[in-house]
Amino acid sequence: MNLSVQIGRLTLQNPVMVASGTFGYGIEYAQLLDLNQLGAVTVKGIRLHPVRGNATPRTAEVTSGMLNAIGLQGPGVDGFIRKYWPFLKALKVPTLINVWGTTVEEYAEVARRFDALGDVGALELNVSCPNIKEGGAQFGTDVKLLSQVVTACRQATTLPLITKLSPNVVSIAPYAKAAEDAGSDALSIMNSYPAMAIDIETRRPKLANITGGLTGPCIKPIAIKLVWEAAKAVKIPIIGMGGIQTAADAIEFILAGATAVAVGTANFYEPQTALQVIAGIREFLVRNGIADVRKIVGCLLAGER
Amino acid sequence: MNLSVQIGRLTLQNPVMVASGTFGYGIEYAQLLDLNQLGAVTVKGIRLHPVRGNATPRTAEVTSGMLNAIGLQGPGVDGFIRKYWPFLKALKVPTLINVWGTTVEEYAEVARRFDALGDVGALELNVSCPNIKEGGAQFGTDVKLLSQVVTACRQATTLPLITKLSPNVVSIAPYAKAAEDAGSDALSIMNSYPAMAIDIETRRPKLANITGGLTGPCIKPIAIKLVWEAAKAVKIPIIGMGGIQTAADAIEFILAGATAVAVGTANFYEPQTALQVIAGIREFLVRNGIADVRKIVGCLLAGER
Amino acid sequence: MLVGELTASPAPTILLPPMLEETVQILANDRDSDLYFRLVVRAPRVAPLVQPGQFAHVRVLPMKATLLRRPFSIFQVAGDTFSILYKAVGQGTEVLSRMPPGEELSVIGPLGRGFTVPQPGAETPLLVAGGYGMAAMYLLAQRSPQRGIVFVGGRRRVDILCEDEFRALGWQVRVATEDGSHGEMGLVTQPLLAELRRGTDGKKLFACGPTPMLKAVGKIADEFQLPAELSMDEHMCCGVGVCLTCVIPVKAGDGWEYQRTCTEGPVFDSRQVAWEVEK
Amino acid sequence: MLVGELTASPAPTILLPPMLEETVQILANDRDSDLYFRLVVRAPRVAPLVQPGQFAHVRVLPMKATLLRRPFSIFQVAGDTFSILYKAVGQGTEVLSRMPPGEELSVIGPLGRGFTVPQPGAETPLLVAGGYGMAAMYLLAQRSPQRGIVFVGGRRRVDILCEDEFRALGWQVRVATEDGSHGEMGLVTQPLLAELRRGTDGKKLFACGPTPMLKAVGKIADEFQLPAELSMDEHMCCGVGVCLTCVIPVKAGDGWEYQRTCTEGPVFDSRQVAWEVEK
Ligand SMILES: Cc1cc2nc3c(=O)[nH]c(=O)nc-3n(C[C@H](O)[C@H](O)[C@H](O)COP(=O)(O)OP(=O)(O)OC[C@H]3O[C@@H](n4cnc5c(N)ncnc54)[C@H](O)[C@@H]3O)c2cc1C
Ligand SMILES: Cc1cc2nc3c(=O)[nH]c(=O)nc-3n(C[C@H](O)[C@H](O)[C@H](O)COP(=O)(O)OP(=O)(O)OC[C@H]3O[C@@H](n4cnc5c(N)ncnc54)[C@H](O)[C@@H]3O)c2cc1C
Ligand SMILES: Cc1cc2nc3c(=O)[nH]c(=O)nc-3n(C[C@H](O)[C@H](O)[C@H](O)COP(=O)(O)O)c2cc1C
Ligand SMILES: Cc1cc2nc3c(=O)[nH]c(=O)nc-3n(C[C@H](O)[C@H](O)[C@H](O)COP(=O)(O)O)c2cc1C
Ligand code: FES
Ligand code: FES
Repeated sequence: MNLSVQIGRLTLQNPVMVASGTFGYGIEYAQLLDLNQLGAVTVKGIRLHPVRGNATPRTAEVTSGMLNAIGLQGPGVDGFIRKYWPFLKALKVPTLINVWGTTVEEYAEVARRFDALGDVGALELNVSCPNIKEGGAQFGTDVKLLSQVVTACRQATTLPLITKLSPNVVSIAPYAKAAEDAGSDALSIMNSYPAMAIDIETRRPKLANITGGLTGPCIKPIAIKLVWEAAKAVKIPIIGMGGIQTAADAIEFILAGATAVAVGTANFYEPQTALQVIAGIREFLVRNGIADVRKIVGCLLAGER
Repeated sequence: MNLSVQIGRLTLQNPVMVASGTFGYGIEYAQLLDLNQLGAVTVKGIRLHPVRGNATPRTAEVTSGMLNAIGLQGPGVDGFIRKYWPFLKALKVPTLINVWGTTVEEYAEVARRFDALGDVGALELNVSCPNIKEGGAQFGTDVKLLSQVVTACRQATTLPLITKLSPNVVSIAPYAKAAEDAGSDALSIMNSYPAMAIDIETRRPKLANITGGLTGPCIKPIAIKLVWEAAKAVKIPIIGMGGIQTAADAIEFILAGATAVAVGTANFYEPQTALQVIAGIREFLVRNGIADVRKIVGCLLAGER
Repeated sequence: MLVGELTASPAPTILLPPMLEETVQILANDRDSDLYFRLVVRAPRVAPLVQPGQFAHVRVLPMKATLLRRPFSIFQVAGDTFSILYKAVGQGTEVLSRMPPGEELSVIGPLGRGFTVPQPGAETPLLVAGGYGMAAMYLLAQRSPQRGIVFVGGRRRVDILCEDEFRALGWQVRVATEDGSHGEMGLVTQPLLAELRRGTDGKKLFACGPTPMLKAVGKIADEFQLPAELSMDEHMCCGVGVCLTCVIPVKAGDGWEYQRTCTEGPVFDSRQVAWEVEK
Repeated sequence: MLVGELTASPAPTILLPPMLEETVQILANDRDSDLYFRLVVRAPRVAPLVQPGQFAHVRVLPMKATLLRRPFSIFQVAGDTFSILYKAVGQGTEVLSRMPPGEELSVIGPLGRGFTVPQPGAETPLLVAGGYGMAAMYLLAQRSPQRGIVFVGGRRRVDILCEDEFRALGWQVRVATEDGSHGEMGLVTQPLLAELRRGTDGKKLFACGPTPMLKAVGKIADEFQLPAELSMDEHMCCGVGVCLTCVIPVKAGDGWEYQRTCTEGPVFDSRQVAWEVEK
């Protein structure tokens, strides 16, 4: 039984990783699950400098999901390397660094810094965070800016580059293609969807930031569609995410065209989710007599009734 | 206590209507609730000619929602007028006709036909159906086409015109503005969101049409945000919809900027929903000592902590 | 009931059978065999209206993230109660199977166009039922003044339901199971064909079960030029005709159109079903 | 426990208190008064690890469309069980209040940095508790070798919980209710101020309750120049430090930074809390 998959030149022992911003820097969950069983650990978004993040309340619970507007709080590159890198470096599984900036140059500079660090698994370029005023989604909803960010990072590093696309576009295909053409080795789809909730008693938005990103099982059907569409548009592998709770969810993404998947919001309520998903994928393959998970990537039977 | 609101020159006795495609032609629910208690009845989308609709399966259940790809099956203008109009005309509440076409001319022609009919409450221009190849969303994701459709219909009728916008855009404000500028009297926000689900055992899409529109409580936070954004961009009233199940949901839309709301998917599982929502809004107003529902439209307290 | 009665309209043109929404209490909910359960509810308003072949659209309230109602044929009616015979196949039916007596469900019903109940002197009814299709067939057998034969089929012995109850009504019962664990080994259409080869005069088919079985029965009816009424099984959202989910291709004029199994059906004249339309 | 122990890393630098996930069985879940309930669970792995002021992050499994865990202070520990004292305020706690003994919950715990348990000879603890804040205070009182005074406050008589249990531990109890239905009429800070005006020597404050109460206690600590530990109440998603939901502004260097109540807290030194930062 082969579960391993390839993301650019990076080999994952299995296709199940954890999504940026939902797993801290790995160490927080180290007592609750064996991190070395994961496909990869993706850390919370990092820019060059420390970031304080948005005012609170930063999250709200909604039907079958949640909103967040954390505002990419983080320790910056140096703080991350000092506080968290020794732990992550010692893991047997690769670490993916989720990178963001407010300018093309900052993205590239962060990429250069991690390139120099050595041992990093890959960089995931977050051009799709809906919760910050500068940077984030602005790069992910403009094909030209997206190309510039990816091109600049491509020049800054030989690390595998993963571009994390925004769902908030009319059609994802041109963005997927632009990232591929600019040298991205893979795509992550999807980030949270811009949304909002109101407390009717106080008449205030439930988030201090007013709007936030919607995640969790409620967005899965949107994510599946975006992965399917992007997979038709590009040749590079896709990491699918959005509402994964079970192995069945993950397999849905894989059939739609994802080479790997990431568990996000579900970590918060069930930290074992990623491990359960790995076990369930294995079971599904055994039950269907399939020896290699790569055999089902994109194997949706459509239009051939 | 005043619950009545104004949509263009049309007065609704209360702000709660039912959404197109989820209430047939009204008559089907006539035994289950008193239609004359509603703000308005909106009928399933109608084009000039009869439409057979998509192959089956046409729906799939997903977490806190559903997908549909009906493909706008319908009797066409003449069939509708013959079969359903006598019943609808006799109702005490206005009927909103949901209109679509595959060309700008067809939209205008349908508008003309209903203008000539008399007694129609308003026309809702559906430029946002994700489930048909020609027409539908293509008009709703292109500002120029959207303007053309609304302008043509505006010339064809003096009936109140409501433009039903697509959620599947980077920013809804320019579309809202374009509809307003072209003479739309109101906006409906939102239609279903493009999405997809896969049966992992058969490896087939759950819908014959492969993709469909996501509706139900899962999309509410997206809809609230779109209404809020559009309300900041235009002066015309907005009819908010997307996942409304309770009066609290409806009030969330109203605070975000909706003058009226529509109940959609919830009709399928609880046909009394719209009536419960009306009762709940009344209760909320009484509890808060507010004499007129219009007093809370758009009254979100944001940025004034 | 004429819907027109509900309004002041002088032009009521569409006839809709009477239906209503009722909150019903579970009186019993017991395992019948294997994954089959019998649910009895007190439904004083819906129960008296039921015709054979009609269904109830049930909201299983403890489901939270799964919102839609589930359709079930009405199996038996007694006084102010009705029952359904259901198989636990997915989320909704599994949650339902764990609900104890005393809990409540919301029901919309009775819905749909049922079977034509054979009148005294009319054709001899041959009922063909597969799996939970036996539920709809039972009420038809019970209400039919004409007795006939029931052909019941299933994968294994446990899929043969209420055989004794059919006999108790004075009906002949022919059983087939695919694994031969009960009755004849094979498909239910085998004993049916055997019966028809003995003669077809004055016989009429009624069927409810999985779609391949219905298709086979339709073909047999064609071959033997017999009338047949088929209860079609399609996924449903609203159950009352508004959503257009549950459609099947039905012959119309020179061509075909999609009709709603919840409203024009679930029972269709087999000659009307346009099986040849590929999806 | 050093997380470094879990890996081969030679550079373990971050100390995390021991925590684990456990499926626990409900032993009792009874109404205490009004909307307050006491839940006792068998949690042989979590219970022995608990320190006063820590919390359990509870997944109420019957909630389906509401996914997140709910944090509750640990109220009592006895053998392999622990209990929480909770108020039914919303969806999660209401569903929880209807769960009978025998059903299961998933718990992650114990979580967070608790109170500094007063050591013999150290300051006299003055505990200030509002509403369900009494839960965390009780475990602190029980574990404290030094006895002191508990100030408990609430809106009405029914909001005063476990008063007798504090007395049974040998603590003095001063009660205040806003409507005067029990103890002094007014806010809990009144009897506290009265006590402090009598003298502040060797006293230390510990508080858990609604944020306005914590803020008031912090201000009093400032005025009287007393040390105070406050257990902060913020909405939480993960409970373990990854999501950055639960942050409060905490003084750092010349300015302030957001720290996590689930990890750096919930208990903070009142001098560290940057109340003045406007949200
Ligand atoms: C007119 C009619 C009469 C029926 N009578 C009976 C009966 O008497 N006894 C019985 O056991 N079952 C009957 N069924 C089938 C029954 O509705 C499904 O088994 C049930 O809906 C499955 O729900 P679930 O949540 O357990 O399954 P899931 O697979 O979780 O359901 C997912 C979705 O698919 C729909 N669905 C799944 N299977 C079917 C199916 N076979 N037909 C229609 N919709 C389906 C569900 O309603 C739901 O919307 C009938 C169906 C129809 C249309
Ligand atoms: C460290 C800590 C200790 C706590 N200890 C106790 C205790 O011992 N007893 C007790 O009754 N309550 C305690 N609470 C509060 C308790 O967590 C909330 O009352 C509970 O989460 C409400 O959930 P709900 O689903 O009933 O309410 P809902 O309003 O439906 O919850 C919606 C969301 O808001 C969150 N939320 C709502 N109120 C609070 C709140 N006051 N604090 C944090 N999150 C909230 C919920 O967790 C959920 O994510 C504690 C909170 C924290 C942070
Ligand atoms: C609290 C929170 C914080 C997040 N932070 C980041 C981030 O820093 N960078 C990023 O690219 N995505 C971030 N995301 C998005 C997730 O990585 C993921 O794309 C999204 O949550 C969809 O997956 P899910 O539905 O499984 O959660 C965050 C999501 C949540 C819920
Ligand atoms: C089965 C179905 C059919 C629909 N048909 C139409 C339609 O014909 N025209 C239209 O403008 N919107 C149609 N809609 C969209 C709804 O009117 C509404 O915008 C959407 O469902 C969001 O509201 P909800 O989440 O409350 O259902 C349809 C929705 C559903 C579920
Ligand atoms: S189920 Fe809605 S039309 Fe039949
Ligand atoms: S609750 Fe997630 S960081 Fe504190």
